[in-house]
Amino acid sequence: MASGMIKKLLIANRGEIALRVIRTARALGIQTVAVYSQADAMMPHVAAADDARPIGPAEAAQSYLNSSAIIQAALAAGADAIHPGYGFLSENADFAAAVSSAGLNFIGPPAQVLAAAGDKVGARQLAQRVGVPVVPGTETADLATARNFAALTGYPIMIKAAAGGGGRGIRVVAAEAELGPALETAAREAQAAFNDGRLFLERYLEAPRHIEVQIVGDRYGRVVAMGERECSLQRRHQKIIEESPSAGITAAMRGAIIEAAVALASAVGYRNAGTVEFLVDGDNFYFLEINARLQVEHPVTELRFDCDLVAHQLSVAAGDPVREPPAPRGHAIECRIYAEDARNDFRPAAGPVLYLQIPAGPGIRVDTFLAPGIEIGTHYDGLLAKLIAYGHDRDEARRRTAAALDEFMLTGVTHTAAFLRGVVASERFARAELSTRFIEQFVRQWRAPEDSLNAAAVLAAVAQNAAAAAVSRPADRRSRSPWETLGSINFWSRS
Amino acid sequence: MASGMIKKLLIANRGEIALRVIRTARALGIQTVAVYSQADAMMPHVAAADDARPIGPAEAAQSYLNSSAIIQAALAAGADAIHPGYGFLSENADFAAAVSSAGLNFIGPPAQVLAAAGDKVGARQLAQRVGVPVVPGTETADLATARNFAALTGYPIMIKAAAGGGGRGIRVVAAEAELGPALETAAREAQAAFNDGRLFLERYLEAPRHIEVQIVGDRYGRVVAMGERECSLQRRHQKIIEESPSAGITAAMRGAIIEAAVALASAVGYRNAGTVEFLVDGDNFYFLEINARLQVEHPVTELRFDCDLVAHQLSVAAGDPVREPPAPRGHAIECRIYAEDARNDFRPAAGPVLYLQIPAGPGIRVDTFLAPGIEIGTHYDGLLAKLIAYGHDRDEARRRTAAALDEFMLTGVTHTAAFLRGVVASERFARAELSTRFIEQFVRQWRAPEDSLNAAAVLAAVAQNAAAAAVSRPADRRSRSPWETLGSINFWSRS
Amino acid sequence: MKLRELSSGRQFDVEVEHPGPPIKATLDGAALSLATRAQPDGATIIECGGRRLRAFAARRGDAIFVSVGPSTFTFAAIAASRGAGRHSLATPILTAPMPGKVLKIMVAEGDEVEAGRALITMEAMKMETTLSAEGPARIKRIPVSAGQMVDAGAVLMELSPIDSAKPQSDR
Amino acid sequence: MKLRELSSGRQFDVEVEHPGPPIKATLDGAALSLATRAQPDGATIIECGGRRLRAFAARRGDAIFVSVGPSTFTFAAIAASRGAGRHSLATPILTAPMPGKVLKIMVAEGDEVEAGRALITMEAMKMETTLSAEGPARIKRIPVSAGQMVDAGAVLMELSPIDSAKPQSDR
Repeated sequence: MASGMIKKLLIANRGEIALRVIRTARALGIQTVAVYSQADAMMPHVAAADDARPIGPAEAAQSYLNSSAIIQAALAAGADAIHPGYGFLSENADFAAAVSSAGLNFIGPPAQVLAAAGDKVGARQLAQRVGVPVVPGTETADLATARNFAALTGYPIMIKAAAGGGGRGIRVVAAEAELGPALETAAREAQAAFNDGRLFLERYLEAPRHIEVQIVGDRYGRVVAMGERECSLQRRHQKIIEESPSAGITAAMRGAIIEAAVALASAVGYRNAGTVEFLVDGDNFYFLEINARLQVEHPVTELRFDCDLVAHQLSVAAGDPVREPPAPRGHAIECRIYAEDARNDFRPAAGPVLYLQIPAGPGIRVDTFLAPGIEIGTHYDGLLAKLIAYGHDRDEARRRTAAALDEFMLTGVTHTAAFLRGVVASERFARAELSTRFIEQFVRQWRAPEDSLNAAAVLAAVAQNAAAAAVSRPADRRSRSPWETLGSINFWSRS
Repeated sequence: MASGMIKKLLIANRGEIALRVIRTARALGIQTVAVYSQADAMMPHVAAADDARPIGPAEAAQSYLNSSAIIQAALAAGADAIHPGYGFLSENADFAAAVSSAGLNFIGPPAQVLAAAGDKVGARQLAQRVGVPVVPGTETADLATARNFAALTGYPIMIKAAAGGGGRGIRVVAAEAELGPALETAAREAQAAFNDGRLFLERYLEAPRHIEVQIVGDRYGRVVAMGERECSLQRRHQKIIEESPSAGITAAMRGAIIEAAVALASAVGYRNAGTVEFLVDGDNFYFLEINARLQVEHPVTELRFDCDLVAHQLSVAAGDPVREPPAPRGHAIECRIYAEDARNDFRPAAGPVLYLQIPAGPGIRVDTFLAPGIEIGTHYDGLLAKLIAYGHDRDEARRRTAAALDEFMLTGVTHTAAFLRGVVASERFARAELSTRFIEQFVRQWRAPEDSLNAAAVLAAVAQNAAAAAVSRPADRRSRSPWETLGSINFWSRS
Repeated sequence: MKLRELSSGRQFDVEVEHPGPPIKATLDGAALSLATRAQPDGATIIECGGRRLRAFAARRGDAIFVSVGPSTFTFAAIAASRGAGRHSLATPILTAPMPGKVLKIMVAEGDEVEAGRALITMEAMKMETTLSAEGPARIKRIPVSAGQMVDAGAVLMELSPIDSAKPQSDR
Repeated sequence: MKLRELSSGRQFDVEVEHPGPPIKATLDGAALSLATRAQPDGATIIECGGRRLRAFAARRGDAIFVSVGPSTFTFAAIAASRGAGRHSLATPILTAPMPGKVLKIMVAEGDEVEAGRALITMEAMKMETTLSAEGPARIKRIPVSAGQMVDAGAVLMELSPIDSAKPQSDR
């Protein structure tokens, strides 16, 4: 792996994380190269970088998962390093190895660490060796083995992609009849998402908390921890609200979990930024997995520890030793706003960005790629924006989150901001009674505000009346301005 | 003065500070009432509040300086408190007294403290009594007295509005011949701005640093300091870049200045948030004045001390004791982006907001009222946006500031973002060689980037060609969308 | 006019008497006045449930997108001809619940299926969703094919309900 | 065409041969190619000085507003009739350097003034600016009055230069 000062960085990703990495690189005086699929040519990350290279068609498998196209783009652009972001190729050991072989600096752990961390079975064994408890489980895609495991631990059981992460490819199986079809679907999804169809089965904990530890390791064998994040609020086993610190664990458990995370990361020879995930069930905690990359929710740690984790990644990749973090301060909460319909089982949504208002104010940070006029499609993950609120305590962070969500507006794409507002404003969230079941329980009784729905119906009728003369949107993008063709309407005051 | 929990707050101000106060109030669950002049009916602060009341015509004297209209609006709206923001009536003792007489809570010091702090002569005498050094000076608007003072201290001398603040009404007189006209103009400006034509003369220090201390006092006589701010970068004696901490003073001087600030504030019986300003000249420091209000540059203190100064103001106004602040952390820099032409002596500018891009990213906070479609006029102060960058050290804050200024775009109004970018990226700023003369020296050698100017000329020609068919802007605001009438052009790619 | 809110499926009967401000309308028969205040960026401040909220409404194609603060709603006008007396389920139409890709079609035109039978699997953002028959039916038409990208609301299948009492083969 | 950049007063002679991308033009006689990439929000990414910068150009009235990154420029087309050979100062025109209010007019039509004589005081954002005669002149016309609000570029006075050698009264 190349080392030393990084001068030109290719970001092998898209969306908010591509912009976020570009911003740190720019502040550090590092040139940036964006890559983009055909579907993303008009996306802001392409415009924001110093250079931008097309890498293939819309399908991720042929673009953002296309190792050789990405490495070729890096070489053609004269980049000396590649930041993989999260998702896509970020935890792919073969990619990391190919990047290094091409003489480029991979901003992440070395290939062998990625392989070790990505091997769920091996990681579990390692955890057991260093004395960290794990949830009972086994690797298999075989129905008979799965039946035996389930018979031993009892239903429900969990099916996970062995190469997975980010909640994708996870299924809960409640009864034996579902086991066969679930294994089949999970294997197919795992193959599609990670190019690796291997599965892993685990005992299902009823209502655990999900707690994870941010770590950074350097090439000199030093690993530091930057506190924990509580990520219990999930839908489809994917986090949607995260915070730091966790309001639901004792100081003793926090200490034990952080100690376990550092022990594991050290044992695996971890380098660069990563996360060790745990489930907390009552007074017990269990190692879940190592996420060998920057996490979506890294900003809550940045705010508490007064650091820039992407800058840390670049620094340790360039050979600098990791520094002891300062004492944490305050409380940070992140809400992920997705292009989904919370009123319909979080179904994916898509559409044009017709109107946009991004919240701002003291303690508010919004990481997003949203911009007026872009189209949100369905090719990739539906994360639209991360609203991160910082406060001197949890209550201030929570109140700032709710007020900022009220400021968030995006018309044209169904999104989850109003639902998140409901969660954050709830008594149960205020009391920090969190578990991985919270969202599925909460969404059952959540309704869109009735007043807003009625007002919306009236505004829709006015818009429909006004639209008689409205210009329809042309098929090509050659209109003089995207705003002229929206058919948006105004309700003019007479003053 | 009324006391206890505040339920509904009227903000007697406009622009970014009105929005900033509304945001804190909202997070605290306090209802808000905006006021607006005829010129401001379409401004975002009017839309953001829970209630909005017109208070008069565009002229500030008849609207934002109209005490009785504002107090009537507060009573009519059922508000129980008034936040004055900065400028306008914020340091007006008569207004504070009238607010209290109307049974409303004034979010600021009591009238008698405002009067004492606002009396520059009295404040100087107080400083001398508590042993804080002051710049030699005298109160007068009389030419003969001024001549005598100047003869004693030597030219240049400074003329200030006795009731002034924020750099307004300050003149430097270099020679006796200028003294008469300068006194006349300064008195007229002081009368117009503060409704008080009294003047104050001071010895002029050649290249001092401007350092100020944030204080908060409660009704129980406790005053705490929240560090210092370096505000040396000024044009027309008005700050444009501020930072905390100051990189140019020793720990010993920092301690002495903070001690002096607390002693002065305590001696004057200070309550609520305020600032004690000093000039630092070599190894000496001199008391300048007390600003008995929230300062424009308060966010740099908020970021370092992990606090919300508006929340502190509301809390101490409601009768809570002030709390000891946490230890400060990191470094924060604020750049004020004005509607001014830095290439022409910072002449005020105006115009429509045709295109807008607000910077974002780790450590970046932007306080602004800018929104697409609004018109920037000349009735009020030309502050458009405050870009505040936080970093773990000065270097990170400075680099983030420069990168964020590169992201700032506003078309239609000449503004100072590119100039500020030049300052922040300069070697001299990086070395923190700051003084109140920095800007006037820097602007002499600063040029708009030649490449950008040439490209702009070409784009202007394309726009002019394309505008043959462009719709001109209608006189009224009844167009279907402001975007349809801008005559903006695109340069379409063929892909 | 009649509008359907796509997420809830709820129908609204709205007649606008005055486009405002304030907007005067009847909503499902009840008179309603909605205070509005236009903003320079095309949005509107409305007074709603005792609060002032920013709203924006825009039409694209047949969809009317409305935001009221952070809430989003999408409406479709119900054509007058199919309006009030819209017949129940003579020809039930299976539409795409989300934009995405048709992954697999498990039935063929002419098939008879029973309730709960999986008909079609869609994929969006790497998540699979399988749509099933709500009652016994015959597959009349399948205008899409596997691999095809479809918009939300696109017709995936037309079905004819069949008498559930009548015995039927699975395929 | 000829364009004047208002802040610097600098004139540019630009002929656009192809509106792009890339834009092909001559700038003050030199050929120039400007790579552009349209954005969905109406902006354009240009390659400029080795960097990629976001730019936006829009015309309102006679002003052409252009942003290139954080830099702002305002241009005015110079009418062809007054173009190349624009005569020096036969009728110098005093224009408002900023939008604001005319505070005080210190001269009257017909007055003869010497160089440096204060003519008019404007106020904008509480700051006063006094404009003075650059050379000896006679005041031909004053189309504004005290108290009036004016836009930047508005004509405040027309002056006829007079021979500085010739003796003259101050008023």
